[in-house]
Amino acid sequence: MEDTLNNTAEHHRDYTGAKMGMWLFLFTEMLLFGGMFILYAVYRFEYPADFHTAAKELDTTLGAVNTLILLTSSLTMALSIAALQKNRKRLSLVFQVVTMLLGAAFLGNKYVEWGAKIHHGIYPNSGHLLSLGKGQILFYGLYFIMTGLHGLHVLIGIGVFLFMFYFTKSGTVAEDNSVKLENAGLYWHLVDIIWVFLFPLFYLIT
Amino acid sequence: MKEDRENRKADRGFWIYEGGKTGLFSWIFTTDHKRIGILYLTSLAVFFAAGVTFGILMRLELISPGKTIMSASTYNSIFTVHGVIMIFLFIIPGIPVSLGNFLLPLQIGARDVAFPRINLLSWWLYIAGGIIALLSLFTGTGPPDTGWTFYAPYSIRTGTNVSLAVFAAFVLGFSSILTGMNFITTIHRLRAPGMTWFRIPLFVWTLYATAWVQILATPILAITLLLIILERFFGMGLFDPAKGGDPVLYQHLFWIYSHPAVYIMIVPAMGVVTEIIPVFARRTVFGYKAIAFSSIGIAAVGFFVWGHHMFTSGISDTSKVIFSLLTFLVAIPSGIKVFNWVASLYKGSIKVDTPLLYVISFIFLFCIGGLTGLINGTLATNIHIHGTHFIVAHFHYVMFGGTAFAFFAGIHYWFPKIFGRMYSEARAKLAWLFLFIGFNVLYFPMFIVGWQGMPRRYYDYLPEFHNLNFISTTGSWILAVGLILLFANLIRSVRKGEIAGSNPWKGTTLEWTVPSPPPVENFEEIPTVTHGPYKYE
Amino acid sequence: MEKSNTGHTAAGFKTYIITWIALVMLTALTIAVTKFEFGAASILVALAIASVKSGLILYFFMHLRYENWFFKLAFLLPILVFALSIWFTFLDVWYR
Amino acid sequence: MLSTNSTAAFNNVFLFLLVISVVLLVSITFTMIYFVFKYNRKKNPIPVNIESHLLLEITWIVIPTALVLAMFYYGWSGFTAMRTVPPDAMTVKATGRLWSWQFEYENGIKSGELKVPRGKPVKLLITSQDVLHSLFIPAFRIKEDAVPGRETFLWFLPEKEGEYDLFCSEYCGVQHSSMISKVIVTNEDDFQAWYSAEGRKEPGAKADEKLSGYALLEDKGCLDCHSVDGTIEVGPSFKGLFNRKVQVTSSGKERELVADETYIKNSILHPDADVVKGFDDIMPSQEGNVTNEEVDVIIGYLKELK
Ligand code: HEA
Ligand code: HEA
Ligand code: HEC
Ligand code: CUA
Ligand SMILES: [Cu+2]
Repeated sequence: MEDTLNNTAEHHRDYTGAKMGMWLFLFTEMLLFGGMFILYAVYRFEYPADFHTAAKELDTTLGAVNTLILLTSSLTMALSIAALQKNRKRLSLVFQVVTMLLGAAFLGNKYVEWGAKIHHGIYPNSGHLLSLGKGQILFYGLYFIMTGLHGLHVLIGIGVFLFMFYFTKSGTVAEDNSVKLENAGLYWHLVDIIWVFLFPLFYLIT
Repeated sequence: MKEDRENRKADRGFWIYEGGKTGLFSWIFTTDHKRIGILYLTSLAVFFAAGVTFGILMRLELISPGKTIMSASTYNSIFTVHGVIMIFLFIIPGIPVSLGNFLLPLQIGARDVAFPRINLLSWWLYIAGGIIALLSLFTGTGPPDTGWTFYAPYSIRTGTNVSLAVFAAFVLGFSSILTGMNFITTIHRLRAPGMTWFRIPLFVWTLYATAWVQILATPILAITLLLIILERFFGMGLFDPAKGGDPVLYQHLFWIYSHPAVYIMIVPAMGVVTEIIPVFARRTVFGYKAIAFSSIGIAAVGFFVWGHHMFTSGISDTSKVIFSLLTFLVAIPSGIKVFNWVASLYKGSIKVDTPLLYVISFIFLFCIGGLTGLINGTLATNIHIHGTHFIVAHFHYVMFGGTAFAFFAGIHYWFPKIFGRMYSEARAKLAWLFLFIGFNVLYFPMFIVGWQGMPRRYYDYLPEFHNLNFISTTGSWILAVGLILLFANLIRSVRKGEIAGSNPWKGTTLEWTVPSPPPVENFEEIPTVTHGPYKYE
Repeated sequence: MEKSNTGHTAAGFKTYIITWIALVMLTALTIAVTKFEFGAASILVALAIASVKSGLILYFFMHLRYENWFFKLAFLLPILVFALSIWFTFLDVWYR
Repeated sequence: MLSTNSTAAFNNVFLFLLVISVVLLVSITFTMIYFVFKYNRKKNPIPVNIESHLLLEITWIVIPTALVLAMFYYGWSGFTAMRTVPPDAMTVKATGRLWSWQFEYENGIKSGELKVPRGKPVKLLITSQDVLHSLFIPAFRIKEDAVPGRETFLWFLPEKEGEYDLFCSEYCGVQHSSMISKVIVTNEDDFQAWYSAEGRKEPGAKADEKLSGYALLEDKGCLDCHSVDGTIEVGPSFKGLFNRKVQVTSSGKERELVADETYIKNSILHPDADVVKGFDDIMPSQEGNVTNEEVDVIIGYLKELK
């Protein structure tokens, strides 16, 4: 039997509850991308050859660098929580800043990558793309939507960290009250996990 | 009674407490679950009124073949907007956000939900979604005309204002997700001491099952609708056959959400029914555990039957067979509930007040809707009746005859708790009579006319379908009378009804232990629970 | 796990760094593996590696290992729903 | 006699389900109402609390399970028959388009109505040129969607002569409810007479008796959306179109054009290139539906239509 919170306690300090809410929200995020993965799976099944050709066009190096960036940012995120819980506020703040910077670097990289594609005339509904064959249209359609949606999540994550930075500084988030930061961390890690799947599916599988 | 009258000036509970804000702001910025429940209740009523008005207009158009009162494109927009409002703004949020919000903390012995501010946010998103939906009617290129299903590629090609309507549904989806998240956490974390899983009222069980469906199914709809918008703006091609996309895949994604959604609609309604029966039969409910688990069962199996909406859409025959088989499995937990309800009347001491009257008609109408659902789910018969008015009849029986009737039952049942006053019993029964008769006159002929082959979403029809359509339209007027009576009675009783006292029905769940209307933080002292919810000795 | 109730899940820096090293190595592995042609199996290999990676993230970075049964069990639900949805969709796609 | 084999298959299954449903519904309702009266508070003031009864619970799990499995099985076997096409079936291609049906026979004849001989199985290969439609013949109890880019099928064995309605049952836009046609079942001889007469006409037809412009417009389904008398329907009217100034949107930019021959030809073959102001871009491309030669005939006709 799980322990329910006794109501007479101050219930705004219900950490387990707060985390539970966050996890439930993450479930919806997983399924949000899940819907896209269903599409990806079906179209890949229907047009294996086109997916093969199209995937070759993506820059594996850029993708790999971005994977490293995001994994590292996940590390710094986790470290910032650990630091806070060890009551090393300054260190925690440093890690938070690094996390944000890595997130920004990820987005910068994406910008370069998308820019290159668009420069080559590959963007939704472009004349060049339409001439490429149906599977490739779908591949790039999925590519833009999925990486775009993922990028949006990274951007939101950075926004959330700005708040966390402020909260940590002002002491709202502190050693004995770190659940906000932990929840922000959970979100960031999930965004990372999604990328862990996007990376092989778009860049590696040839 | 006399004593009650003396108490007229008694505490008006959460109605007068303003929480540091005044007037309107004390409502629209409240975090009190009861006030939020009331906010939802009123907004639902507004959208419901809009939806039924569109319904009656459609019936008027269909009273005879050919053009009667509107053009074909107006008709197409009207059934779309009717469907969108009814589904996304009325019946999916429906019972959980209004009665659920109000009662969940009360029934489990908590002071509020786990995340009161998110609860408010969820209402704001709901209102935003509603406003966007209404905007889609009056701006841009005119109201959407795709049907509530937004099937591609038509929804991508049509020039009407589909994007905005779809966006509205997207926003409403988030509202729904937040509510689900909130409820699950509340039920896990905030149960009163001693309130074990098998001591929570069965309404809470249904809210729990529903919340999981909301969390796990809604995101799929969100992404699908987002794709429609992107498709319209950027021509991504994911559902456009000319670019390799597969319109059937759109249908898969749509129904992966929208079938489970029908259980978001009905399961809480079943919970309301389960609360009411023992109270009016003055006996414990029959088969508590079976009813509790059947809610979970319906929710779980309901995830994997979506293909039954697509039997004629060109999916593989193999998957049709499997989806059909799974569809039938839902009948078993539904049956468990029905049989347990009937058994809960056995050897009771029954008084047929309005709530029970609605409950009994719920069981009757839901059985018709459910059993015809099985006819839909049968492969050989679905092929013929798919896309006809038979389906229209089926879903009005389950949604209106089922969910909405249970909603009415619940509103009557908890009315004294929410408002502290009693409605007029005689008028309520009269309204019920009109509703029940009107309902059947309106929708039953649709089964026949659908069986004869009249397709749905038809602005015009062949003369051979005239008689039944005429009868059906007549029914809509009787129904309208019933609805107006119902709402008039309730609205009047909010101010003029007799003071009800804290427990007029002799209910045994926790909400009846607090004053009516309940005070701000519900319980002066959190109760300790020592037994199951329906204990009559 | 009384600790999780107070928000203190005191994992050391070391655990995290080791996890990170494992993740980087797995990334290298998945890139290296694409050089070999596994044919149809290559997608499975890639997904398997990705699953291991996300497992690590979940278990260590996201503290799933400290959480109570609810979190561990509930986490399976979205995965189950997703897996079955894709499976049922493919019952159509495969046999079309 | 029923009109087709599938009618019989449907009716049997339907009847089976109906009987089960009615029996269940009546017994549930009756029991419920009986309890309400029998255990009314006036007569029965003291209730008896019965928490549960295992045997009863098991009964109403097992019996319904058996029933629904029977229903499923019966429906499945009926369905299998509906999906197993006899090898000697005559194939007809059915194409849905906004908002009419076109049936194409093996010898190349095209028709807006589905003419079939009695007693011979027919297989319909169904597709769509634009959005989803659904081919529905109520009397035969069959229906299948027309999906652009895909081919779906139906089959039936007509057993009774007569005319039957054919509907579109998947919502497809403004004129969805008038996308109606007919199935005409005749005896073998009449059918053969029509089939070979039309068939014979076909090869020579191109050379001598061409369809006139108006007949072409009708045949190709243009008149589903355009009128020749100036009334504006879904698309602009053809009346006075030639040499009229038209406001169009071409890839996002508005401009004014004169409806000359090139413009009209382009409008027919690539309608999305210049979309007339005030109308939706819903006209399907007619490439493949009309030949260049036919376009010329149409334009010739439009020139005259003042
Ligand atoms: C509240 C909403 C609600 C509910 C609860 C249901 C419940 C069910 N529905 Fe319905 N349905 C809709 C809302 C709902 N539906 C809507 C909105 C549509 C149309 C969407 C659109 O296209 O616009 C639809 C369409 C729809 C279709 C698609 C039709 C088509 O377009 O071709 C099918 C097909 O299988 C179906 C089946 C079922 C079944 C099997 C149930 C089952 O859950 C019913 C179970 C209940 C019972 C069976 C009765 C009680 C049980 C007993 C008395 C036990 C004994 C029974 C036996 C032994 C048989 N529904
Ligand atoms: C909860 C869901 C719900 C409810 C309650 C209703 C209620 C009604 N619906 Fe519903 N209907 C749907 C959900 C619902 N509908 C859906 C999802 C569709 C599918 C859409 C699509 O195809 O995309 C549909 C489609 C649909 C059609 C098919 C259209 C077609 O395919 O061509 C028809 C046709 O008759 C119809 C009629 C009605 C009528 C007459 C009512 C009546 O109940 C209305 C009765 C009217 C009144 C009683 C009005 C008078 C009263 C007042 C104005 C006072 C109210 C005051 C207050 C509330 C304060 N509806
Ligand atoms: C589904 C409805 C539909 C069908 C079928 C259809 N059209 Fe159109 N047509 C339209 C609409 C809508 C427009 C205006 C928007 C546009 O230009 O695309 C249009 C525009 C045109 C124009 C340009 C008219 C002008 O005023 O500039 C011509 C010419 C035309 N159609 C010819 C035809 C011919 C010939 C056929 C049949 C072979 C046909 N159409 C079939 C809907 C249709
Ligand atoms: Cu074609 Cu409806
Ligand atoms: Cu369904």
